[in-house]
Amino acid sequence: MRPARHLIAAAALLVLATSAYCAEVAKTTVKVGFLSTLSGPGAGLGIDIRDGFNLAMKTLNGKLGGLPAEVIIADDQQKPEVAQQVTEKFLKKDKVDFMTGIVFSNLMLAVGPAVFANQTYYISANAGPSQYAGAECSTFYFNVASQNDGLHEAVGKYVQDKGFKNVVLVAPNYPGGTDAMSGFKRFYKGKIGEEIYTKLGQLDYAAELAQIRSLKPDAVFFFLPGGMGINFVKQFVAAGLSADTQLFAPGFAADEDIIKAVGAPMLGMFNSSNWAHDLDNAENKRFVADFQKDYGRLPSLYASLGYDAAMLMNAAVRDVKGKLDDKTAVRRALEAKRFKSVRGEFTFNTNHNPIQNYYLRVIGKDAQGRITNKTMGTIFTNHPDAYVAQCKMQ
Amino acid sequence: MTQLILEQALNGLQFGLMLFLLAAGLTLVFGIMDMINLAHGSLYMAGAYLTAAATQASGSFMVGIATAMLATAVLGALVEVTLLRRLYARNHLAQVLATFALILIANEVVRMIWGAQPVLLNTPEELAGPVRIGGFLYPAYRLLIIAVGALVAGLLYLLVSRTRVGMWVRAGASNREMTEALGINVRLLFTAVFAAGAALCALAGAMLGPLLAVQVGMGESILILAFVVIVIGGIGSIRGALVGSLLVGLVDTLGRAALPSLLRTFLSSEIASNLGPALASVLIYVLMASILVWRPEGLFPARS
Amino acid sequence: MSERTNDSAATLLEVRAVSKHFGGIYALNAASLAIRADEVHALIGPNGAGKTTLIHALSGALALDAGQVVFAGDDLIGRPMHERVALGLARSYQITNVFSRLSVLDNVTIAVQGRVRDWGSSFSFWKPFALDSAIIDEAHALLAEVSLGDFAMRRAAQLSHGQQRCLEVALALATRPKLVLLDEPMAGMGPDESARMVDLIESLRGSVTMLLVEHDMDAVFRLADRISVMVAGRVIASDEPDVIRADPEVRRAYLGDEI
Amino acid sequence: MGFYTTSTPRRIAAIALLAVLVGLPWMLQAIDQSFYVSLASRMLIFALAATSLNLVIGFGGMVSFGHAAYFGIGAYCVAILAEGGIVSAAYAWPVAIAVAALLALFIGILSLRTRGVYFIMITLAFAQMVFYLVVSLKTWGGDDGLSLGHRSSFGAFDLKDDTTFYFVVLALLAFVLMALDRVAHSRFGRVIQSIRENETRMEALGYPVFSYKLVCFVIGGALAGLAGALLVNQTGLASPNLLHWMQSGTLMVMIVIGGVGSVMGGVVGAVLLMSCEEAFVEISPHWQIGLGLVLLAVVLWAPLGIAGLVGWGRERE
Repeated sequence: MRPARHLIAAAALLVLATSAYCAEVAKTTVKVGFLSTLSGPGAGLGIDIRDGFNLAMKTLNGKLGGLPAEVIIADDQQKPEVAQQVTEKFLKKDKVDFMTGIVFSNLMLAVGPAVFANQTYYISANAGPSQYAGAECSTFYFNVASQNDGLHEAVGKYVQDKGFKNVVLVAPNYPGGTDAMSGFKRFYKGKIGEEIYTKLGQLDYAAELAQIRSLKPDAVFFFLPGGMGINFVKQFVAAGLSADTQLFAPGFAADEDIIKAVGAPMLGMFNSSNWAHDLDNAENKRFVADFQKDYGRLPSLYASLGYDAAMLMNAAVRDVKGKLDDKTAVRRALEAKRFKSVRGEFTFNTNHNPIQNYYLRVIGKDAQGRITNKTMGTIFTNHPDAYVAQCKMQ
Repeated sequence: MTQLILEQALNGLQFGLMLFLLAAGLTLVFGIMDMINLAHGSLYMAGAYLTAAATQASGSFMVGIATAMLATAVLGALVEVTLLRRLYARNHLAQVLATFALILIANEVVRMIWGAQPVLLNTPEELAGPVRIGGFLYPAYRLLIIAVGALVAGLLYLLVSRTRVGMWVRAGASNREMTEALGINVRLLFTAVFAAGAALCALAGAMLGPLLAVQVGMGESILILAFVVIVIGGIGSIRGALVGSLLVGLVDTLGRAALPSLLRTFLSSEIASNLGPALASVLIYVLMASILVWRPEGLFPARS
Repeated sequence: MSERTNDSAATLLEVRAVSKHFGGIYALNAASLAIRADEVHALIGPNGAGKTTLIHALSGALALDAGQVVFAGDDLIGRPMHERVALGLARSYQITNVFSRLSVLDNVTIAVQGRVRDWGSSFSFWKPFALDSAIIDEAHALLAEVSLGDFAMRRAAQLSHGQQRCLEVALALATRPKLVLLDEPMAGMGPDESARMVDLIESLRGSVTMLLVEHDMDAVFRLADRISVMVAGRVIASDEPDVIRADPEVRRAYLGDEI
Repeated sequence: MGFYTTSTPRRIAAIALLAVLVGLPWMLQAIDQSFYVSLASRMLIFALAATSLNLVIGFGGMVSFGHAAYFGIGAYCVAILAEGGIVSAAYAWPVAIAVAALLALFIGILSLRTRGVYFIMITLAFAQMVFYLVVSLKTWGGDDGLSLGHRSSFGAFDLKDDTTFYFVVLALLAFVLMALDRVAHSRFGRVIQSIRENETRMEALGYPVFSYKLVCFVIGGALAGLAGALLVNQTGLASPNLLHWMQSGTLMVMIVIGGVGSVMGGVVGAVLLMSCEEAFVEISPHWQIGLGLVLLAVVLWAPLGIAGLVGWGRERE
């Protein structure tokens, strides 16, 4: 045991020494730290990102930019402190080249400073907190998904355009929830019947639904991720509110995982998304088909984002020819984004958040009788986020 | 406005009665055996998962509930006989820790069998919609919960206050030695009470499963509430558990509904929307703390 | 201290018409009692007469519903137990109530240590107790006094029943009380052990006033300077042993043909 | 469970452990695993938190189920002060301790009126109140917690360096343990241990039991506040999960595994539990079953914890 350890230590020192001397030399393997929520009520989202990422790795034969890749997968349990501990391990022990996977913005904000300080590139496959799009933007942060407000803005725009006059907003009482409301309100200018804040993780909405009933709105916009959304929709329908009130949600509250859990009550619900499984492009068709073959279910937005994150890494490693220690080169390669996304074209803004289209989807039955999302049209074309002006990235 | 209050009151009643199903078993176990059982919530979780599994297998929600209640009662009796029995004579700290360990084990076992994601358990088709009562719509399923809860509460009250078994149970709660001296097989009584409590847990889990979510950890949040209920009501008292349940159910529901708008009348909208939910979620704990400060043994202490 | 005056001795404890009821049952029903300084005062009566309730009430473990209690000029009503102890009122328990998992010596040192007037409060966090030799010496002396000197290092739970009863009394004495309430000190003792307890109480006579609740009539009549008789929550008689023995009401209500 | 005493073997073992802990950073450096220095810091901080709870439960006999409140509030104090520009440990840490102590004073005054189960539940209720308040208040980051940009400044020491930080934590823990050992043998320590043994008898011996319990409770809260202040420096985040009741439960688990009422119990338990976590997570995602079973076994067969098993805790009965 002991001699072995000495041997390892010596070997490690040797590796360290060589890498210090030959900083510009191409790496032999690429290490990716994949940190996501894989257990607990929010697990469905993380699992989808992971499966999407893994599918991309499979498509790429386990290589990123032609180099063998090692993906270390870890669960953050949706707890900021766990996320931080794992991140510390990724950065200091495993010395990963990229990190990705985080679902929840609060976890992103908790680990971001350490990642950026360590000059490790973070490719966000979901979390897009306004801070990292605006004042606290970083050269090491690339958001392949969307800035958090994007989907809410899109719903707000659509609700405004459709002429709804009295809308009730429901979101959990946490920063992500208030951001959702302000995103919605940025484009919806009509009357807000009430802004209802619920406890994060709340599962019974009886009190809120009674309140909605008494307010008689013509539309309800809710942002309740994961299980919270499932329950809200079920109880909304059971309370008989769906007859007079139209439900709207951002795409991640009306995605395939939720549809699977709720079923028929979701029918007819409008939502916004920057991706849809029926988008008509070659990459997407291949992705959706492969995903269904491997996992036996329709991919969700999250899965597509995990897939794109891997593809972006692949492109960057390929473009710098494996010289990952040249941070500036890696940055330029990432910014150039030379790969075809499953959502069609998008580009990175100066704050490394995407400029992209947002689509309107409605939940209905497809040709095979499955309840699923159908793309109805485009709400925003090449839409940037609202915070880019605050980003002072050089 | 009256309609809103009425609907909220019904919601509070529904929540309170479900809490009572959990609290009833907990308070008796607590009162008779002087045993803190944190794993009570795990029985609730087990009940919900078993209902989901049995419903899926049989296609009938009723069969699912019956199976789950029976299976959970057996499970409860098994746990009582093999493990909890050894803890009665120990101090509260040991009981808290041992049953905390049971929570960890139960959660992990469920995760191994059913996975980390919530399991699907839907409301029976015919109850999924609303019914019209008076002038407004109310979810049919919630009405059913109220009916079942009220029925069980009534039966339990009759059982405890009118029957011989009930007399033993009450005697056991107020004075264990005396009960033993009367020649009652207290061990068997304990096991029976525990199994019955487990069955009630399963019923609560089965009824709430379709409404909330059948997921790992579902027992813990409601367990704390059940403890709040029995501490408010007075440990060992069925009447206390009922009063406490309804109190907690109503205060929680009405607080969440009314506090934010109430605060808005004398605070700025910004502060009110921030503070309202915060205060609403601590309301029941404030209730409990003030009751305990006022009456350190709860509203209806079973022991004098 | 040993000088005893028979008639006009100062009243140390004055209990005036105290009542306590549980639900509808009166455990104490306007009971009155006066205890003179330095006497051994026995309190007798049938089971359920309210003797232990009175002890609980005097020591502060139970709050009274009505009545007055004056101890050495201080009104005791509303005072918590520990303040009464500081005023010089200590008690022993009917059911042995010692620190069973501590050593016999630790039992007594912790009791001696509690005397704020001699050592100050125990809010002393840094100095090792082992350096408080005055307290430890006094504890040893007290153990010798109750014949437990040889058992100082035993765990209290390992003592015999009789020894535990002695330790119980020692704990009460360690507070250096003016008045000690002894709640059936001979409960459950064999004849030999009882005799030793009688000797112990006898040896304390004059150094401390004692209110003795006891069922052992031989011991009561041997030890008591005066006897009070309680029946159904009231004190029906309070006088010297000979008078009590002859009191027809007492005989009818309690003593019967025993004597 | 008699009074806690420190025997010579116990002292030797404690000194040996200290020596190992002092040498740890160099040992880790030798095998190129310096990453583990910060893990070790975290363990020592949790050891401090568990020790503070052990004072309350193990020595004072008050089974508090809300200790996470003081732990968490200490962390939040440092983070909130840092937001306001106060980053010096000389101010921030004492404030964290004082606020935690005040919270414990308030909760203690109200809770210590109750006994047994009611005490357990009322302390839990107060901790839940603090938890929900913190989660709901957006100014304190709500559910996201409040991050601490930089570690506190600490005179000439640079806490940003993991090894320096480790030594500061180690020094504080060592001091607290030594102090606890002294307190256990002081008059105060004997009083609270006697109250644990027989509260009514202590009252009947003239001790104002409530005051002693309250002081013990407040000291425990204050030390937990210090642990919280250190933890937020270690992780850089004041998370609401620090206030969650499961955190109170975990601290309890630590002292029960380590040894209730033993000065080293909290340290042994924290180090053991956290190392097991580190190790088990690698082995199986279902490692919590193992933890549950171990905990059950400890409660059933080794009620004095590991410290008791190796004769390092109080004497066995």
